[in-house]
Amino acid sequence: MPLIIKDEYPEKLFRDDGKRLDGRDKTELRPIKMEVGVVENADGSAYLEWGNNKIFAAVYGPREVHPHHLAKPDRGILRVFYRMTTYSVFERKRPAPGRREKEISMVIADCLEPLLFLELYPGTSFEVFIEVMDADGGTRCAATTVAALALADAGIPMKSLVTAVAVGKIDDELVVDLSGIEDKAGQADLPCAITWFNEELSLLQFDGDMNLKQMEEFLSLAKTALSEIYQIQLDALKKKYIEIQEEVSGGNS
Amino acid sequence: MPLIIKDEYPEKLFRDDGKRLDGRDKTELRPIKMEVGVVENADGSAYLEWGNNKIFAAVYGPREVHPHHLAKPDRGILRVFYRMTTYSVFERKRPAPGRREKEISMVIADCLEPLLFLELYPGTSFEVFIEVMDADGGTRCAATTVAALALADAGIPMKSLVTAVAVGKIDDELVVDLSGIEDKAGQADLPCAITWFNEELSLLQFDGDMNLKQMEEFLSLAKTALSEIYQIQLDALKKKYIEIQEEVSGGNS
Amino acid sequence: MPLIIKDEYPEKLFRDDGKRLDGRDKTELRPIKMEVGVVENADGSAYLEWGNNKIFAAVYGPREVHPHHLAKPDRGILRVFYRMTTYSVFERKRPAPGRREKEISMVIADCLEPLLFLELYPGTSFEVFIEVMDADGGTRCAATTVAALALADAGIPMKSLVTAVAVGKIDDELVVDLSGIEDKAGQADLPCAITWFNEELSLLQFDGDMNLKQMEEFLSLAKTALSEIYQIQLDALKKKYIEIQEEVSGGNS
Amino acid sequence: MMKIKRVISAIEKNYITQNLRKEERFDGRGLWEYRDISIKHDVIASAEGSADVSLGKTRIMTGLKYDVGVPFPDLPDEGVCTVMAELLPIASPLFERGPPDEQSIELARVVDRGIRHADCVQTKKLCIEANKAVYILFIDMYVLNYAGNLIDVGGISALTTLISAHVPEGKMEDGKLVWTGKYLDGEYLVNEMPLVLTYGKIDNVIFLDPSLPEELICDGKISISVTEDSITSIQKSGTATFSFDEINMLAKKTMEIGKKLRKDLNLWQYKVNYK
Amino acid sequence: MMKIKRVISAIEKNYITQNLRKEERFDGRGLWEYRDISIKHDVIASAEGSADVSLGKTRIMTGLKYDVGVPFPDLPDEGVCTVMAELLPIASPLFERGPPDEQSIELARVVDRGIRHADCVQTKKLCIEANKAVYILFIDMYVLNYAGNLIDVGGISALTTLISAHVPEGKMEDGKLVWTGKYLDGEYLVNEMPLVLTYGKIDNVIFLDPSLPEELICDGKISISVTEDSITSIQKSGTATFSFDEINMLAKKTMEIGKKLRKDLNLWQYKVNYK
Amino acid sequence: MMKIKRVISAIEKNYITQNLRKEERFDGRGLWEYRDISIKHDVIASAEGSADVSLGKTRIMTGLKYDVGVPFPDLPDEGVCTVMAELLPIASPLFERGPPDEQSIELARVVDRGIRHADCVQTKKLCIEANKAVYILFIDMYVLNYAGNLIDVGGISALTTLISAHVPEGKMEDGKLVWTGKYLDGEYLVNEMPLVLTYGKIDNVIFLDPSLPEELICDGKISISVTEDSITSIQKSGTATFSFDEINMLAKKTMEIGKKLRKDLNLWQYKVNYK
Repeated sequence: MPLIIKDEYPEKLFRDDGKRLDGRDKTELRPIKMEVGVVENADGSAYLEWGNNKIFAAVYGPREVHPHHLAKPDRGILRVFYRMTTYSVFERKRPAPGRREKEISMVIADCLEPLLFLELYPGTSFEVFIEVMDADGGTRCAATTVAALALADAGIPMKSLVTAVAVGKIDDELVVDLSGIEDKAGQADLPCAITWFNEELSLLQFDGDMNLKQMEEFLSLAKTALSEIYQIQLDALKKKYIEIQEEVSGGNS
Repeated sequence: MPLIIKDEYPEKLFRDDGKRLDGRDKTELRPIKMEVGVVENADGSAYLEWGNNKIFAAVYGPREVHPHHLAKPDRGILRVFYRMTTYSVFERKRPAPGRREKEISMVIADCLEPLLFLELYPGTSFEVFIEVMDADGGTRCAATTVAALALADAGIPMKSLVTAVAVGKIDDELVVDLSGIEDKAGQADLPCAITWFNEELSLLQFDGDMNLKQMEEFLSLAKTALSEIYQIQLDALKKKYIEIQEEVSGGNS
Repeated sequence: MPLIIKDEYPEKLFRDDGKRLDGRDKTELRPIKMEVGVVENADGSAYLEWGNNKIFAAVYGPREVHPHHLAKPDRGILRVFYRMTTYSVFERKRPAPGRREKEISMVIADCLEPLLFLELYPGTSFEVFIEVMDADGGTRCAATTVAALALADAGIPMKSLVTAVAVGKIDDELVVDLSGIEDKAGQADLPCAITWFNEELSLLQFDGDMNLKQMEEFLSLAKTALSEIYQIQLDALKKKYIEIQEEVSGGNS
Repeated sequence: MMKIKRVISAIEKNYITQNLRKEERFDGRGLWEYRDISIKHDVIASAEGSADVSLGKTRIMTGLKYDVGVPFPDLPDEGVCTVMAELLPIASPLFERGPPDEQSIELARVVDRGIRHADCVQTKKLCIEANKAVYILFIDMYVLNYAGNLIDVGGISALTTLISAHVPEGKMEDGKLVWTGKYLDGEYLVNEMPLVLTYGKIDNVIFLDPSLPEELICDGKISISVTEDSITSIQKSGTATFSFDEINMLAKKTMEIGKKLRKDLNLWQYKVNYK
Repeated sequence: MMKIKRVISAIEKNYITQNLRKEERFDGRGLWEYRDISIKHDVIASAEGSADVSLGKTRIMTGLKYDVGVPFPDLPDEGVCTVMAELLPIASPLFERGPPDEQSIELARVVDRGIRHADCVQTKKLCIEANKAVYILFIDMYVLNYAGNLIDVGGISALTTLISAHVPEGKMEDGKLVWTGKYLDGEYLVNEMPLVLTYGKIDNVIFLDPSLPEELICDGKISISVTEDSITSIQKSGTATFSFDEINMLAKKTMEIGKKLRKDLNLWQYKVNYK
Repeated sequence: MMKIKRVISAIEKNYITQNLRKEERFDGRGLWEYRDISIKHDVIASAEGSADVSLGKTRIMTGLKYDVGVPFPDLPDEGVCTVMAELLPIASPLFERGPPDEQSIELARVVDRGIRHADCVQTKKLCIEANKAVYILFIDMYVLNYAGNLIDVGGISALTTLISAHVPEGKMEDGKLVWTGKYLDGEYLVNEMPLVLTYGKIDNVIFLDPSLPEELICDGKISISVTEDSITSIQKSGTATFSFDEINMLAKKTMEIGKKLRKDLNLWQYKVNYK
């Protein structure tokens, strides 16, 4: 019983005016909104809208490890569970977590682990749950970005935040922040993440075709975009502290 | 590879003489037979025939809990496993336990637990295994009824027995003890169970359509039927004690 | 999506010259090669080619038991895992281990266990992993034979080796060492294994049709073939010791 | 509000229970009072209908997807509407070993039965061509924060999702499915408006809309689905037992409160006009 | 009779073994003697054939269901008969962690091979129309009480189920399956009458029909299926080894005892005349 | 060579790391040097292509099987080529609890992406008739001994298997598939020759072809797939981070080493002429 309306791709990914299909310039990001403290029960949480992506992240920990045999005597462990709702994509996703979700969970864990001081939490675990409610390209980068915010919201000591974005090639042009349709119909996709404490790449994947010169260009485009997104992350954290402060002063006035 | 003889339903569920298809009056139960002590290896067991339903129940416990992490330090646990054989229904059931079997297991556990003094058995478990060998409507009620007998046969202290029956609506008439065909072709189904120590309902489900007046009628029909079935349960228990006594006196004579 | 080239069987399994399709006489074995010490990481290992069968066996142990609850306080346990690659058979096998692989694992374990002194290794386990890379009839016998070699290569004390072979009936004639095609198109198949320390049968299966006289003939044919194969096993072990000795003397000279 | 990080202590349990006996609830509500309800609709771009519903701090986000399939031979002109629920581990520290499977099955089942038996979605309207093609609707509920009484939130969430639906309309032409460019909307799909109301019971006290602490210590619950005129589904769970009188009383109360709630929520406002 | 609530103690083990060396069994039987067999047939209304068979305290209830399917391309005119077994947790306290999967697989496999290789069910008779439609028969065995030697009970139970069969007769008309109103019965379906006999071995003593305590302590077992004239299947299990002479002796014994048992049981009496 | 029976000790770890800082490796190799590679082809009679490849003590045996199926509706003239990997428990004592699933998924995925994105297997050549029948190729890798750097061995192994292919050629005649008696060989199937090179990183030292001890202690790895002219795939794993300069340097090095390796291996020599 396959879906019958096809997910068709346009022949061209640039409009006649040189803009991308959603009106953006080549190096322009989609609209991004972030907010922390959105899940009442969690130790830390964050919500992100990035284009049509809508993603929740929640952190629980440090807490006891289940099952016990996963605990490490000399350090804490970090576990990341990236999942998508069945209705987050064009064709209904099966409810059971697929290979792709497990792979992305691992990739995000590799990005978050360098940020933490796990050696300070022997025998415990941190769990980061990420749920993509609506997906529109670049979810692994968006999920990494919002997960870092949720960790910060939980008040867990961190070396820095991590920020991620995908650059890519569409109709032979290098562009920043691929949308869903650009990701599927494009020629190349390079998601990457930067850990700000050492300004190095903790996520780097590529599928497509590029020579050495193009690769340098890709990385340079990514660097600029990552700085922009980082600012939005910082603003979301600040906003929470301002709100808390206002609440506190409000209570005193 | 679907079954090709269809499980067809008749258009009318009453005969011209006003009787139901199997010759019963509206408030008449199907023939019911119960027997205890039928499984040699079990701590307690019972067998029931109710119309074409044929059901075994066996109890093991109190015993050590497997897996250990399910054990509770301050009380015993009760676990109920309701299952059907592949050949108990018209279209061969898959061998693996389905959702429906898990749901009914939970429902029956909720009916049996109020009867027991689980706080007297910390760290242990009681397992009730129920196997429907042949099914013909009302198996959840029949299974609850026979499971209570198996517990009693095991000599486990109980506040009282529990008894269950389904009432329902067929061809706009309220009737007692729906048969398989009445259950499928009927308009409404209300299975319920009574715990005799407080004469309250421990099982109550409904699917269909009824107004408040009909609901009172339903419950009143059920109450009468439950008393009748209770008597058959008590007789089955008595019969065993009489047999034991005869054996003992036989041995003495 | 079924394979479309059919695995067709010939009508006759003997050629006009009275030889079998692969040119063998009735009591002739296929070419057999064995070698020990082929898997670097294992405690013991062996490789066998038997006709087109290609099989690796590796032994790990005695070592700690995982999961712990399988450990026995008074003796070691032996676990055998027989598996086939997806490409070892005509129609691609599914990657997950099937019933047949579990069954053969049990059969081989029953052949190997009488050889060992498991009571000397309380609380530990021996694992024998067998992987059929290419299959051509008689894999359970070939796997048993090569597994015994791997155990010997691991230096584990053994009462003796075990050797296995299948005899069978094709075109109404009794023959030794059925090939893949003879196994599938033949009339009867009798795999058996001998433990040399008591010269008794530790594996015996049969499917087909035979009277008592034929059965005696089958067993007599098997006995002769088993002795031949045993010699090849012993040669493989000797070869390793000669090589070690040469290495040692080479080092000294 | 109390933040539930562990199973309720004996002291809290006593406190809640004793207050209930005095017909007082720890969060100040009356016995027959709901927590605040907030509803957002059509929140998911990828879904053909969606809702984000909160009841107090309990929050469920639900989406609708569809597929087109061949109907069952014995129901050649009826589509199918299925309900699934998932308790996200995001939603509670109680779910650390993985959210309880039984609870999500119960949530899906009770919401599904409420919809199914109340003639809410008319499955004959999901037929594109008899024997050939029907719609399969998937209503998938995800619990984002768990603070008690998932079932009633789930019911409103599923209903709002259906009302906000915009499913592409197909028809068969020469044995092939083609899309008309129009959409099936909530008005077309939804007939009855069943609401499900859940009560908890602790000792002999019964109360509407159990919050999480109440749910964790209660002996049992009962969920009753009602349309404007009828009771369409009942589901008792847990080890509590209910007297015959209590059942009759609850049925009556559910009809009353349901009528008022249906009016207050005014779910038809969430209909989406698409294209 | 001894009630088995735990694994046999060392003392019991010695007692049983020492008696066996004197050719005596703890339940008074001779080495080549079966426990009492009782058979009821056609006991399940929902099944198209069934049997309730006990051997001593071991009891198996078996039912037959059917389906109609497209045959395998390489066997266009042959139906299929499959055997499944389940050891119900009802049947023994030994199964508290769930009944042993391997044992139920072995039970199904040995019974299946006994039937399959003895030309018992003639699969060509299960053809409705070549390349189009064949019967699939499911013979499903459920162990209700476990007191040793499941295989021999399973064999008799499967055979009785087949003999009691009443499967609706279908034929193809204009490419559609229609039912003639008649039934295929056991006489039509069953050709050979294979019986499977199982022996245990402890040290050097071999004996028929192991009871549960004997089974729990034995080194191994061997099951031999025989028809009137032939051995059709052999399955050795466990770590016992058998000498070549022992195998020849057991084959001979099985032919003899099988002949007598087939006559005593007289399974054809369980044929059902339906309609 | 060091036999890895346990996780590396702290002493060994220090030893390896300190030497690496001096650009020395414990097995005597330079930082950008591979271990010895040995290749055997067409080793499995049952497979339609196969390879047995070793890199040092790491050994993978790979086979190709095919199936014929109906193409995806949106890619009506393209076949499919899938890659699977299994780390056999034979291959390492580290796999005693069952081989790590994640590692085999990663191996399959990275090798698959190397092949897929480099236009290596031209999926349009796997079409028998558009909309009707296409080949599905299964490339299944089995790790026989695990001594580090599975990915690079897997890449060579998959490529050699494809080059050694001999898949029966089919064509459609009157809507039926018939076999021409000819075979599709590696020359027909394989276009580009992508190689994947994997680097480890410990502290600030990067090195090619991590051996097992290096792999067990390294902070992370990066695998880069290259054809003669392009980078076609990158995959970073582990918690190591790489500076922008390091990435540019590695890309350049991979192009160079890849060119030389492609020439040295000369994989076309493993083409099989069948019939």
